[in-house]
Amino acid sequence: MQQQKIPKELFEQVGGNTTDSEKISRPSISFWKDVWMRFKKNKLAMTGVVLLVILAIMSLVGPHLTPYNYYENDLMSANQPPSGEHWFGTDELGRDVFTRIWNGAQISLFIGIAAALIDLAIGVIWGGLSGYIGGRTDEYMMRFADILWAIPYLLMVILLMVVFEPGLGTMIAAMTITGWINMARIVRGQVLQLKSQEYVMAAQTLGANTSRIMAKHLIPNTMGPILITMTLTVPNAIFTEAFLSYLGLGVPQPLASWGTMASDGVAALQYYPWRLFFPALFISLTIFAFNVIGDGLRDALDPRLRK
Amino acid sequence: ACGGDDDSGEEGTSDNSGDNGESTSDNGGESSAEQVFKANIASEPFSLNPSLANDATSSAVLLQTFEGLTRIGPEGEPQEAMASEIETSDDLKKYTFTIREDAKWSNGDPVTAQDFEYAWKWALDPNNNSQYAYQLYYVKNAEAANTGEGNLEDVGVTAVDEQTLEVELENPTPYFLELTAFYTYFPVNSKIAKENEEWYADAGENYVSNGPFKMTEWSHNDSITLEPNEEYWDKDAVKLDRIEFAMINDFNTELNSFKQGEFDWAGSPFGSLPTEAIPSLKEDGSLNVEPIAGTYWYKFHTEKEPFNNVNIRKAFAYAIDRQGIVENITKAGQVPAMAAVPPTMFSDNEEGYFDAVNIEKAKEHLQKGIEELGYDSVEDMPAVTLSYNTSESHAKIAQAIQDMWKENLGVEVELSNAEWAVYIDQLHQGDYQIGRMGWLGDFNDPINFLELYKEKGGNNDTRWHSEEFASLLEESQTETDSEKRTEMLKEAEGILMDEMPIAPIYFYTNAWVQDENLKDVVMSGLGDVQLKWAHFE
Amino acid sequence: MANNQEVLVDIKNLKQHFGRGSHKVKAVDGLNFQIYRGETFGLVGESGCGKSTTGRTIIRLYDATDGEVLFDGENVHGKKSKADLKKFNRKMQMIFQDPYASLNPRMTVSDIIAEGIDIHGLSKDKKERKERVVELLETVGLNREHANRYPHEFSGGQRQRIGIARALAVDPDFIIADEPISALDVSIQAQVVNLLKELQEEKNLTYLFIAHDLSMVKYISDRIGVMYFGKLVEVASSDDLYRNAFHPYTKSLMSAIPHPDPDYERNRKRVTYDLQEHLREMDGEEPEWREVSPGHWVSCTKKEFEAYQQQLQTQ
Amino acid sequence: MENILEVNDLKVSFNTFAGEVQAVRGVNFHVKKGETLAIVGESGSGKSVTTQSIMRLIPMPPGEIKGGEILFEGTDLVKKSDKQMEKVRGKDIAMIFQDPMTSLNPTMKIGRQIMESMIKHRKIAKTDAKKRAIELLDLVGIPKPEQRVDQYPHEFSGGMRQRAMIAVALASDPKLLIADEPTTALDVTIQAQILELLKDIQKKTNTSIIFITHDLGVVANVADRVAVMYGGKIVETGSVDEVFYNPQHPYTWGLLASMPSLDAEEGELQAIPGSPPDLTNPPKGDAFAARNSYAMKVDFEMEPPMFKVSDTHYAATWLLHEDAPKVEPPAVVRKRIEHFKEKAGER
Amino acid sequence: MLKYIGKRLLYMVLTLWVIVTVTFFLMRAAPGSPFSGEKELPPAIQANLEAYYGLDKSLFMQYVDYLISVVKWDFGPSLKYKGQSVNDLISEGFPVSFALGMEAIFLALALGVLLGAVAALRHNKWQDYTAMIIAVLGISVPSFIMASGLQYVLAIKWSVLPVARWESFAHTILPALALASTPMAFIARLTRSSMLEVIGNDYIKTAKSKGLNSTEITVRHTIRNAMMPVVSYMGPLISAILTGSFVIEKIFGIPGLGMHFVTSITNRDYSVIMGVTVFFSVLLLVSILLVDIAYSLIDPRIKLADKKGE
Ligand SMILES: Nc1ncnc2c1ncn2[C@@H]1O[C@H](COP(=O)(O)OP(=O)(O)OP(=O)(O)O)[C@@H](O)[C@H]1O
Ligand SMILES: Nc1ncnc2c1ncn2[C@@H]1O[C@H](COP(=O)(O)OP(=O)(O)OP(=O)(O)O)[C@@H](O)[C@H]1O
Ligand SMILES: [Mg+2]
Ligand SMILES: [Mg+2]
Repeated sequence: MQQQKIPKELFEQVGGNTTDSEKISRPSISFWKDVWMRFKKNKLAMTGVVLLVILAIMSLVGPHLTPYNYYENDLMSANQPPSGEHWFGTDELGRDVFTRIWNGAQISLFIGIAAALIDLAIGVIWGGLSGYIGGRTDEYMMRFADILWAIPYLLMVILLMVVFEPGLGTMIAAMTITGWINMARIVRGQVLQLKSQEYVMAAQTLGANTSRIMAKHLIPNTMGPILITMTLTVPNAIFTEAFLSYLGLGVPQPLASWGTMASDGVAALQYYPWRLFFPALFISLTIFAFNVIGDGLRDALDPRLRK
Repeated sequence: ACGGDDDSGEEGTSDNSGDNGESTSDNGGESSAEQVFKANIASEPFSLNPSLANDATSSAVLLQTFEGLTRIGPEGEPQEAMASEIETSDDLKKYTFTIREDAKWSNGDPVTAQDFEYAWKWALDPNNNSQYAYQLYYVKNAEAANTGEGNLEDVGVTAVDEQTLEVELENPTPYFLELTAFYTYFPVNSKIAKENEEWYADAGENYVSNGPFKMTEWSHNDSITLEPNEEYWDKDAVKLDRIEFAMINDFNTELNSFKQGEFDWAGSPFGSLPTEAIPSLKEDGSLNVEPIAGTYWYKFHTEKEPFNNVNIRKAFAYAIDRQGIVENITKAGQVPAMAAVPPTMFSDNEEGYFDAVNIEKAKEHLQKGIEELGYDSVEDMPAVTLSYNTSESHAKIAQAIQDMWKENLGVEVELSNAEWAVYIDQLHQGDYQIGRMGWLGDFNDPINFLELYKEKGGNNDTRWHSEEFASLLEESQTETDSEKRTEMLKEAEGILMDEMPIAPIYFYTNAWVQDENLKDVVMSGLGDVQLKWAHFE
Repeated sequence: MANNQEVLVDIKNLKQHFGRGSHKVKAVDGLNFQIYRGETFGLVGESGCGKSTTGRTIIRLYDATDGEVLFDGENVHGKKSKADLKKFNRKMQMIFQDPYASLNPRMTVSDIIAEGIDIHGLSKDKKERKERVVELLETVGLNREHANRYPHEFSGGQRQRIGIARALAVDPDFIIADEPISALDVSIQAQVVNLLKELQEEKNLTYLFIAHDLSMVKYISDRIGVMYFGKLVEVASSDDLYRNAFHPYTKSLMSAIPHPDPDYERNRKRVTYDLQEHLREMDGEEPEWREVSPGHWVSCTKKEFEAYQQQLQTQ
Repeated sequence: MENILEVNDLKVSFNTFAGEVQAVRGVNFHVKKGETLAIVGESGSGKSVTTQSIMRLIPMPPGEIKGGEILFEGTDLVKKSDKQMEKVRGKDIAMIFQDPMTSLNPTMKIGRQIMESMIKHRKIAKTDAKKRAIELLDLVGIPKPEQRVDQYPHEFSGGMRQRAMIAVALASDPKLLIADEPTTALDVTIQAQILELLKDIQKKTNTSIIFITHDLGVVANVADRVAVMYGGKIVETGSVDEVFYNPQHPYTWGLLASMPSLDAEEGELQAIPGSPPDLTNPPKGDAFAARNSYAMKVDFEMEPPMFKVSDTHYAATWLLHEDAPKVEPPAVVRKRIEHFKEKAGER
Repeated sequence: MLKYIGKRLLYMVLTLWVIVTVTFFLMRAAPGSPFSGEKELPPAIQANLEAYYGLDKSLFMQYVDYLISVVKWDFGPSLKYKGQSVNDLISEGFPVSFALGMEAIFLALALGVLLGAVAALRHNKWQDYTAMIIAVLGISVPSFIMASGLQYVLAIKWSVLPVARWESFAHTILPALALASTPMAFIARLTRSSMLEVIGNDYIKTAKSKGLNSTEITVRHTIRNAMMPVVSYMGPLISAILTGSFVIEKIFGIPGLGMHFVTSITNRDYSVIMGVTVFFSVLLLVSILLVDIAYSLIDPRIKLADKKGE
């Protein structure tokens, strides 16, 4: 045994000291603050946020960066490829695609986000309640969703168009009719699995009511699929807008939106590819941003997955 | 027929045309050996019973499989077909047709006068729900019989014997012989049809026809195959070994398939060409364009402010740059329309009644109209909405015109589009201000275009009415002198263009690309195609 | 401790069966016992004999197949309004056997512990809530630094303590503790048990204490029930049970208690219980619930009953 | 006897937002062929982390083996690739996890979970594997095993899951079995049965066992040697007799003192005062110092080395330093030990 | 289980009835008629047509007739396609859509799960990012653009596959790919996300401790537990894909059922609308029932008939 030289006086008995645990502890962080901290560290996710912010800013600034506007025709310079004059080329009426992209961004980003949020709210609550309460309630709620899903959508849209004035509100209503159903189904499936977990039972024995169990236990543990589904909702909304506009229910021509620009552009794919490329690119970029943000959030929301 | 229920379908002349010459010659080589004609008819025909058919797709098939008393020949004139002789009474109200002796159905049965009588009366029988029965109204008592007011027995068509068919008309109808080439006038094998009510539902034993081709296969929603009819009286003239019609309702796909050699024809009238493709097709010289009897126009609701004022209507009509539209938007060689009746019928209508665009005049009229209506300025005018049925090409034209009105007149116009059935309903209800519509001639006579605006209400959604116009048309019905009659109609058209309940935009064309080796395809002024003589070199 | 013999929980012919047909498991099959206010009732028995199920049925996590549970005279399984349920949930609490599964992986420890406080509005403000959480953490031998961590960052024993703290947070009257200390080291076991006892004295708490560590059960319980295959076989005060175990299963349990004495362990003799043999001995007679001595009940046949009394006398 | 496992200066940390949790701070021990090493210690002291590190099963990230070596039959497991580890896991070393509910796949039948490693490592046919699974379930005392093999974990009681977990680990006949609190949820009769089973297997196949438990009775029963852990370190190690009859570290004393006794009615249980050290910020010196009533100044300054008590018995406490004042274990502990001796005399 | 299925079938009938009722009245409330064109038919003809198809009866009587025809599973003749019955349209179109749909579903599931699993196992590595890019493309490019793009590149530019039509297996590849791309991408994302969730569970550690390699762990332990959201999504997806997609059928000239869902409405072809709606609904309800049954097969803890948290 190696014997170090240790001053004798150190061997004076002093006894334990159990009261010094009164150290200042870190301020308590709530789950969400914690999530944010973790999210911030995710470079890719932050790239997504920055990208979205840039897109949002450009949707306001972009249209003013050119001498053109979104509606004015110039039939003589229709279908021009991208050039110094028209950065993203022109469309079949000679309108500047760059300008229209950013005007379209206003509508498409708004629609995408608004529809996603509405679907999220309805879908999560509906699916969550249905799965959690179960039994007959579940049956009624899910069959209701089935009914909406089965009634021909086009028919509903046609009637909506007849009954309401076309416009943003009607359009969002039209999207919402069936938009939330996917979300509800997926959330319900997750909740069915989660509700038999012991921590849910534990909360029940503490007297937690349904809304608390949903908010604190079920939804946070379903966040992964919820976020993924939301990122699907966004492009869906963007293209549903195009479909509705095409049917006369959406934004009136000549207002631009990415969805309509892309849909129009498909026909020109072989001849004037830029008319499809740019709207498709920005839709993809947006979805990319949502996806990385979703992934980042997902990771941030899972405390077990720390880097 | 009316123009425009589907996206860019039958009236799709609005868009399209063109081809890639290189690949055409490629596949041409192969096909010429084969004598197989392949084309796309876009969609399932509504019915291949000529008495029930009511659409262009059905027509494209029926024209190959059936034959009427006459047939529109390569020169565009009706020539004898099932009828070997045609006698006309002096008052032009009675026709006697002699059915050719060697006329046979594809199953070998002789084609008889009774088959015609049967078919026409069957179509007119209200119980049979033929939506195109009105095409037969020129025959005496036909309308009454069809609407249930008269009797089928009284209809002026009689099979005197197997070979002789007598037809009496309501009015002298100078274009009647053309009509007999139209599918509603085709015969039906009465023996078969009586035995089997649904004889026309599928290809097979029961489906017999009397034209150059017979249908050997009908795969619903997918394809139709025709083969030469061995029993056809003029079978030596038929060169093709087979016709294959596909049903692809996407015109990019159609053109792509053509480029890959899978079709020998792409574009009108069977299918349609995608507008975006036309410039390149034009450039490589493969695009064919043929004017047809059809007009694309905007209707004004003449009872609603501000279009109850003729000057406002004129202002809007004159401010449209038609040249710009046909050159840059529709692109398929369409002709700017400054008249209602297509030049295929009134050849001087290429010039029309006003300028293709005249901003000065438009502004003048606008000013005048505003004053007449008592507005202070343009801004004071009620909001104007331009309606059209959902379709990309309509949308483009509407946007362009919206921009022109804004530029040229300073009027802000809103656009509103609706699905076809809804749109048609709105128009009929008068729930519109300016509405898009088009008209494709059913037969080669100006009356077909003009009579649309004869009566207030009904088909005339503009709610416009002119006694003078109506009586001119009325008189023309009984006029036997064709020159005088033409003059009357011309005069009527003049009234229409002066009052301007409609603003014509352009005249339709057929635009297509085809295998270079394909020859002798006959296209009529109406735009129909007959493949009887077609062959590959 | 159980001097005032007021019944708090009365369990009558409680049955809980799982599955159907051939897969039917009679997890609890006709339980009858009372728990008095202020006492600790220990429940021991073979693993899988239905202890947890009993606890969970009492607290209404399962709907009983048959029988009833009276809590303070009220039927737990009867229909209840939301408010009643909430009140009831505050009075009765459960510590779960499986510590990890019963903790939400997405909640911080402080949120888990404070959940009951939040639900029942037991703290005025954030500061008080936090103080209470820290207090609870320290009571169960964790430190305040742990408050912001997540369940997966803890060791098994630490997780179990989080569960205990959560149950204590709402100041219940009655706690069902399902093996609350099995994963703790002895020192912390002692700490927790001391705490439970202290609380009991202070607040007149009642416990249903399910455990395997018989020395601890004996230490903490006033009375002990021994379960075997869904049924109670013996109930007695804890001292009584340790001194005079009658039922052969209880005896085998007693003989199997390990001692922290290596030498003793090396020489230990274990009595095993063989159900089949016991059944043979019973000779087809259905055992009945009989009071061998005051407060000491055994499920036995008449013959056995007499033998047990004999045995008592000879002591 | 040769060492099957040798752990040298193992250091394991977890990186959390709160900082680095030094869960294991330099652990040394060895296990010989055919022997049972019991690890006891404070809850949270790093027992599970140490043993899971041996199998390289701590989640990385956030976990990290910061240093040290784990020599299994002479080769260092720390340096092995994941692929190589797969060959060791289940075949040479098997593990019974502490939390039986979450450690069993909820959607897989118990039987299949037991069969898996047999099929994988011993290439047994499915039907035979199933027979063996039923046999194992029977061995661990689960009634009606033929029926139970086809049930899912949630249909098992806590103790039954734990036994299923044991069956899973035994299925592959490992050379080293790591049992992390394998009997906590078992009643004493079954526990005794399991312990006998383990000893039996050990006798037959010369398996080595690392046995983590809090139940000192169980330690006394199964262990050949004992290691006592505190605050991420081993503070005392020796043969069971040495540790039970001649404990040296104050923490060991505390442990022995905390136990309730069946024989005597006592007042309050003796708990060790204070709370365990925060491993994000381990104290300087002896981690136990703050709770040690015999603590000396040096305990707060310097980490004690392992002092040798006998060839097999070591303890890390400055009390064993020659300069330290001689202290006696607390009265309770002495009394207990005497009591043991008395009883031994009786036998 | 049987009892549960029985109960569900009862609910299905009820649901179907509601769908039929709502669709019927919505359809009749929509402006336009099957016989409308620019040139209005003479009123007598219109009346005749309506009488022929029973459209002159009171709406309620038509509805009753309709219910009877649904029960008899005979939807009558198409109002637009003369001489063809709705049953014919369905029995001709469905096999085609079914074949294409199965191919697409297989592609979507197989590729989606594979991609998702790889991404999860290589979380935050290049494989993960690649899968993410593919998924973003798949999700943000809808099937009609995908179809045109694939057609352009593979059929026109490279001429490796036929442009359109429904003839041989080669003809099915492009439409199936286009149809599968979005579901595939979504399934990949869902799989990845829930696999990550599952990988964090202790029992994966147990599986590792048995010496299983990562493929074995994924296949036996992870995937099954991660399939819940995918299965939830499959229910409506299956019914939608098997009954055909309008745009894909249009672009590739496929004689499937999908076109009828759109054209019947634009044509106001009442009997076809009702026929395809009923057909779709039955398929939907059945696939949703299958999904619910699949839930309890995947996770034995799920008992559907139960109430709150048992
Ligand atoms: N994933 C993790 N992240 C952060 N800290 C962790 C993690 N896992 C374990 N720890 C910490 O490591 C320390 C040792 O844990 P370990 O599980 O080894 O304890 P133990 O000795 O097994 O205790 P018990 O007897 O309670 O099971 C604990 O303080 C725990 O908080
Ligand atoms: N959800 C369930 N489905 C089916 N059987 C179950 C279920 N829960 C418990 N069981 C069965 O009920 C019996 C009693 O289980 P319980 O959990 O009450 O036992 P326990 O006494 O708590 O055992 P342990 O001490 O091992 O925890 C066991 O046979 C178990 O298999
Ligand atoms: Mg239990
Ligand atoms: Mg542990």
